[in-house]
Amino acid sequence: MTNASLGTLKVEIWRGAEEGDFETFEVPSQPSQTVLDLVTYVQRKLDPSLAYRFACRVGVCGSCAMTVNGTPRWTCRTHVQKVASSGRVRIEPLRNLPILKDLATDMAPFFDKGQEALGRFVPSDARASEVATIPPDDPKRKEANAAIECIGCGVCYSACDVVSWQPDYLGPAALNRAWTLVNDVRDGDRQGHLKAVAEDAGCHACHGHQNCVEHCPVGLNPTRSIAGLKRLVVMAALKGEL
Amino acid sequence: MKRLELWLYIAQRGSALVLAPLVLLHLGVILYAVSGGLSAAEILGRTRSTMLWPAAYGLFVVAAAIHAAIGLRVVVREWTHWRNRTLDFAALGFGLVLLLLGLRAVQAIA
Amino acid sequence: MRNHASYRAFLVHRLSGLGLALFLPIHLIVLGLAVEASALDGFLRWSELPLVKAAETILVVLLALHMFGGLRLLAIELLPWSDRQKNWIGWAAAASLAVGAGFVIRTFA
Amino acid sequence: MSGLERHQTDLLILGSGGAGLLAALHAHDKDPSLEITIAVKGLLGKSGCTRMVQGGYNVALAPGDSLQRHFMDTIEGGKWLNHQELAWRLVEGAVERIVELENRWGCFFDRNPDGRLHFKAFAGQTVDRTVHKGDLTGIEIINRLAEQVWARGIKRMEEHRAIALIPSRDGQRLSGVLMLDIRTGEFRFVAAKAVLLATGGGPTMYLYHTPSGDKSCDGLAMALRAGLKLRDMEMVQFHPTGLIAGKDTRITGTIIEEGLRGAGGHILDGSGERFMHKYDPRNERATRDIVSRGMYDQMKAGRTGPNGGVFITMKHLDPAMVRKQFKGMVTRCADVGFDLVSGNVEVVPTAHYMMGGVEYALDCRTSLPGLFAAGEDTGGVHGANRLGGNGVANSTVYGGIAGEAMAAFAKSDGGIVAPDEAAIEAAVADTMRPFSRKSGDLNALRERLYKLMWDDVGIIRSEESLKRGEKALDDLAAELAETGLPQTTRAFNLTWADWLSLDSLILTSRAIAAAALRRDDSRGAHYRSDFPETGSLEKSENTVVTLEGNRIAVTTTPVAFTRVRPGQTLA
Ligand SMILES: Cc1cc2nc3c(=O)[nH]c(=O)nc-3n(C[C@H](O)[C@H](O)[C@H](O)COP(=O)(O)OP(=O)(O)OC[C@H]3O[C@@H](n4cnc5c(N)ncnc54)[C@H](O)[C@@H]3O)c2cc1C
Ligand code: HEM
Ligand code: SF4
Ligand code: F3S
Ligand code: FES
Repeated sequence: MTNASLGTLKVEIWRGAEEGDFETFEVPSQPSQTVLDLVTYVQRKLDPSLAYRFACRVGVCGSCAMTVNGTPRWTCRTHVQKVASSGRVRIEPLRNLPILKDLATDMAPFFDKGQEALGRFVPSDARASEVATIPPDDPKRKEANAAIECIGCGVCYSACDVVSWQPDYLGPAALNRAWTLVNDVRDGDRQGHLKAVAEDAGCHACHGHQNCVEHCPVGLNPTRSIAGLKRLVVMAALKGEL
Repeated sequence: MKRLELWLYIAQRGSALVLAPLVLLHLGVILYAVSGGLSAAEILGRTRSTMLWPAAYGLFVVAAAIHAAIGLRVVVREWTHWRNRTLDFAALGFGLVLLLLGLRAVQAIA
Repeated sequence: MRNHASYRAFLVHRLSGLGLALFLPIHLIVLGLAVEASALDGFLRWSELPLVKAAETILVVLLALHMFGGLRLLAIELLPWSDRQKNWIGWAAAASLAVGAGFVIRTFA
Repeated sequence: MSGLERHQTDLLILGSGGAGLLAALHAHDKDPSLEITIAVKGLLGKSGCTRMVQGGYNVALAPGDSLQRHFMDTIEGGKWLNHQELAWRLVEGAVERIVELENRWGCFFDRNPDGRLHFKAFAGQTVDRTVHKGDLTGIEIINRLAEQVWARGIKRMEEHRAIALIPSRDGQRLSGVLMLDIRTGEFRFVAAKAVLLATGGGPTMYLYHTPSGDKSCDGLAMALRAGLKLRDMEMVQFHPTGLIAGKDTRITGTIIEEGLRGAGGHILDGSGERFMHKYDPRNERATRDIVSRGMYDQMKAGRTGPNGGVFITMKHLDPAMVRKQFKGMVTRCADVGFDLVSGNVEVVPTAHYMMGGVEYALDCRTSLPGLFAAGEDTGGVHGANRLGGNGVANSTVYGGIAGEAMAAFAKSDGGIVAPDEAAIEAAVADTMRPFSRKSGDLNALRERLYKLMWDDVGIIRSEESLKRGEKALDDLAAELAETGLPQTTRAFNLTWADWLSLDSLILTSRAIAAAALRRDDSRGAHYRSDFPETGSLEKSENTVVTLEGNRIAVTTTPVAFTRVRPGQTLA
């Protein structure tokens, strides 16, 4: 349903790579319109060469994050109404990641840091023929569960000033994942995860800004996870276990 | 040094824990001193009457030197482009200067 | 992006820390000079000047802000997570103000 | 072809859904010395539908469940069209795989209070057997698998689109795959000892559809062009409740959870009246296909909301219950401007899954030596209808099997063989074609495809509509071939990508229409208004589609009841 009476939006979009400029487009307003829809409209109807990324369009793949009026967001789940200020929307690629083209960034550094933080399960009993019995109200399980549903969108990584000030910093998402593993009773190398986040650009570099918490679209709390890691890492270091 | 950043972090948080009660104490002292309108001789008389005061201020100075040097180093690393070895030495230098100045002052009240 | 309490708390903490780090050496030099009681008296007299008093007040507030803010941070990092941590910012600010007010009342009254 | 970048790898895997990632991990396990490359249209682990799995994963592990029961549910759900050996391997493999996902890759599935796996109910099943992580099961599975792949030094070719399967010079086997590097717009030919087709099908040619935007039936189109047989292509599953909010929003088509109907949600026509009682005594709780057809019927009759759909509403239910039990759905709706708790949300049936696909063997070989297939690109496991929870089981079970088979194949039969250069050249020319044509309106073509598939080859079909559809598809194909693109950069050119997707979708749509015309009875997801009854189950046949020249050819083969015959049961 098109609704001409809703007027148009001025949409400023970053064009180019690291070097580039904003280009302004006029996009008709719709009652149901996400930021991703604005970008799609521009690519389909106004400038076919515009580059951006999305996949699921429902907030599970974490491909579509961009900076919208200065704030990193998942664009497929952000209604234009929520972000437009006096009919203007400014859309840029995520901060803290290399720009490939227009709105698409290279997310590899973000995932590389996940690995640096040993952000992967290390089996302790890979050949076991049964699934481990873990009561859901076990405190460790609860701790891990609270932090597990990360969609890897990079919004927190882009929102975190420490990442931009210390480019080596592992960042909120990688540390958050490490925290789930440290609390995973099935994991075979919990000490290994701690060691990984105790390296020079590890958990202790976080200053608790909480930009990550404020912006995580799925409501995770990386600050809490990082604080947990800091405690364990300090204890381990003082005990000489690292 | 292996895991230098982690140890600096630990030292900074550790020194902060030491500083907190001492700063409270110091705040109490200044409030008391300024409102009591004490003269220099009176203040010094009190501080010199027991070793507790110089000891407390000595600890304060040591902790503050560690804490502030590490703190400044982080700020400079994050807010400027200065982030190599020379910064480490500069921070160390800052800490030492702070320590020397502080010890001299403590000596004055001891 | 930075428009929220935790980030402002960080900024206050960092700027107060910087302020303290820059002021402390000066403070210590002055104190160190005061090996002689008379010099200290001079210092105390100098510190009676309103402008100096105001500056000192600011420093005391900075120290209080930095300390309470720092304690808040230490609590977040060392104690188990509490969802009330957001309120601590308010408490830290209030405590710092109280200290500042106390200082003002005592020095000027 | 000169000027073409050439690569070699031992195993090349197309797609990074459940099938692709497990294939890579199993192949690596089997032989860590192999060089494995995953090429994927989007980012690794961030594209495809496995990640979107909400409901969960069927596995016969619950107390009181058995392989036999899971198997029988699958066969009966599939209306006896399943390849029974494949279905059996699925239910068997699911048990292995779920344990492996937990213990080896670290997936974190929900537990009962006693600490054992939780199994939830899913439609069409006689036992609660669906393992899950909240209602975001797919994220958990794919995140865990992607981490492991990332850790293993498996090569990534992200944002690379597979364009064509290239045979060897003698045409006897597969040589490799022609890829388009989306970021640069350059072509690459990747030769491999074995290739896995795991691009995940995806019925995105319908006006309303659920799959992720990167899926466009490229795998099926490539398979057809490479001479492979596709079976049961008429079987396209529609999910009854997709959001509808106009054609200019990508929200349209995305799923509103099925559980809402289960929890007592009502479906209303445009004037606010319930209607499902006219179609089934279970009302809104009838099966997916029946609810979809009921809704479609109302829409045809014009009793619709402003966007042409009907409504789902929960407002007669306890708002606190709705908010709590459907938290994710409520916020998702709210984010995009709908009130699920106290409003009417406009919905339509939406194309969800393709039961049909490439014919393959139990070890995932296809008829083209060197080419393996797994996941939604394949046909056979599900028959005429897929049970909720069997989709991700299918991709992960067969992905793993394919990985091992490919590693073995690479060792025994595999070698890098020279490609048919003429085939590469032809594929490059086809792909570059739009740059040498006058730029045209791609959006109009896409909308025509969406509409014609929805109207004529959709939920309710007839000989008349299917013939109309076939004709329209042929016209569209011809028009697309003459529709060009503006002369802009080839790097990260999404509009070029749209053109290529349309090309794959039109070809696959032709296969669907042809198979649907051939099946003259109604069963499972396939409904013919001119043949509303289900034919003899005993005489069930599978349709088989191939591409001959530019013509779609359809044949049928009788279903082999290798384990159980209609009327019998194993459970
Ligand atoms: C919203 C939704 C919910 C679902 N819920 C469930 C559920 O609860 N339970 C269940 O069992 N099933 C569910 N399914 C079905 C299930 O997701 C799929 O059956 C299954 O995951 C398919 O896995 P796959 O590996 O074959 O393909 P996918 O996971 O779709 O992966 C395909 C991959 O191939 C890539 N690709 C595509 N084309 C190309 C190309 N040309 N070149 C290179 N790469 C390419 C894609 O980018 C992607 O990485 C759901 C599906 C959807 C859409
Ligand atoms: C009173 C007790 C004190 C406490 C509890 C305290 C606490 C802290 C903490 C926790 C930090 C780390 C902040 C971070 O990394 O984000 C910090 C930083 C810092 N502190 Fe203190 N501190 C105290 C006193 C002092 C004093 C007396 C000085 C000055 C001499 C000082 C100077 C600094 C500086 C410069 C920083 C760096 C700021 C930053 O990294 O943002 N602190 N303090
Ligand atoms: S923690 Fe949140 S913001 Fe960060 S990557 Fe994960 S989902 Fe995105
Ligand atoms: S924003 Fe960055 S500083 Fe820490 S609390 Fe979050 S990681
Ligand atoms: S497109 Fe997947 S999260 Fe937005």
